[in-house]
Amino acid sequence: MKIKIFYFARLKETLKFSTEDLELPDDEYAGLTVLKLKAHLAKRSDVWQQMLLGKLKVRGAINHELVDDSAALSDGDEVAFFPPVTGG
Amino acid sequence: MKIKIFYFARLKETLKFSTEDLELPDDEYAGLTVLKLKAHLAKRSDVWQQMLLGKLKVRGAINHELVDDSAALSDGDEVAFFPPVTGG
Amino acid sequence: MTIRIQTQDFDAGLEIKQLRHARKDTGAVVSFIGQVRDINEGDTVSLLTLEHYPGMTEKALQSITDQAKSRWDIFDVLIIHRVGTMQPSDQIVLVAVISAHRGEAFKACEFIMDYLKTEAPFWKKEVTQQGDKTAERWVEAKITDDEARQRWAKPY
Amino acid sequence: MTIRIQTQDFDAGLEIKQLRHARKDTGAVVSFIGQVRDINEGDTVSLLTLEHYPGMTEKALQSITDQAKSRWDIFDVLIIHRVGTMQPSDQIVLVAVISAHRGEAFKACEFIMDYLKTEAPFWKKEVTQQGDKTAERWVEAKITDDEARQRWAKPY
Repeated sequence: MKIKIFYFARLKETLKFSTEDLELPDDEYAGLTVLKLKAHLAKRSDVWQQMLLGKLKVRGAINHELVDDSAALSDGDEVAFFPPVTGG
Repeated sequence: MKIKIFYFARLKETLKFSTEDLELPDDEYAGLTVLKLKAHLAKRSDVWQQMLLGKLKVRGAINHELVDDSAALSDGDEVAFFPPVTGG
Repeated sequence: MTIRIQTQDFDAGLEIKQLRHARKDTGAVVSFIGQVRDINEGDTVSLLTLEHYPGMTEKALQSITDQAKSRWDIFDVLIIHRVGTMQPSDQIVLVAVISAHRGEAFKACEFIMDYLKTEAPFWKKEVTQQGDKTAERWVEAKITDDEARQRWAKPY
Repeated sequence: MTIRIQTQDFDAGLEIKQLRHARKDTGAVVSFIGQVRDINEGDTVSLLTLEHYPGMTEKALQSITDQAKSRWDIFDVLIIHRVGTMQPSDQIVLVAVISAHRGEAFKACEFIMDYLKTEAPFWKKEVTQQGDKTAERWVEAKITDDEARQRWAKPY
């Protein structure tokens, strides 16, 4: 399964990543949810752990739609992680 | 007692009066209210009767403040009669 | 606080710009423009004439604005209301409110409009076209305007 | 319906004028302008930078506008939101709504702003002056914005 991930605002700045393409073995990552993806990424380092599963509120989007942690991911999806929005 | 009266919109147009100065004998018109003034003016003709005490809703003001029919008039007051407002 | 009654048109963009620049801590600007519709109660409207009660009009608008300022945390208010003869799409009224945050400005602006519609001494007369016939008529007050004003009387 | 995300400033007066002239039966124009405040949480703000998520931003604003159009009897909506770096008193956002009568336009405009504030992917970072010190910080989301949005979820 291939997905594209975007990071915005404080996440982008702290993780020093604005986007990445991620390939995950289909058998191991069947039924991948947003929460499971966060947990997978959090294993990279303490900073990733803090930013994705720490006390900072993180919102997720799949293909430009806001989703909950329980949302399921499909091959080719565009995923994004960011803090609560502050526009307007 | 001397008062000044203004008429606006449909009242002005129909009565053919935009303003008038009215002098009323103090003894006869002590405790004059807006309603009593309307009744006094209504005696002038059928048209005055219809416009001031007919089915048209008439609002009154004393010295630029909206008032009820029961409001009391004093010497020197500026009184106005007009239909419900329709600005904005 | 500025209240203007005038026959000439106004530049709403310029007025709003001047108002919002008055304070550097302004975060929100809510404005309402009322304009002449080309239709009313099913009939084509070609002209609208606005009459008012000079002296009382200014006082009524001042009182409405004072009430808004005492109820909501707003910085400033601008009201411009035209009188005289206007055509469809012409501007009739501008109410603009500035505040730190948007909630207060939205409420104050709508409150001022709802009160202006029911308490400020303006009257509209319109020229309508009904087929070949041209007719003049006074615009009737709407119950929905009284209801809109009533909402604000509730405890808040 | 027009949605624009841009770095350059805009002429709010001209935009509002074009919008209200689009239909001759427009009677009400309600607009909101959000601008950069020179103070936030007690600190002087000298610069504000807005970042967004291209692609999602437009879809989120489109969805918010569609919801407003399905809930209220409005003619048209214009949203302009700037991104990039701005100074105090600079315009950030314009939301303008036209309708026949004012109640619908007021509700729709405030609804759009309340949803934009909580669902459209924009993030603000500000440069503050604290005495001699210059600091950069991300603006925190406000609970009051979530509460403002929640009001619209009630049955209507």
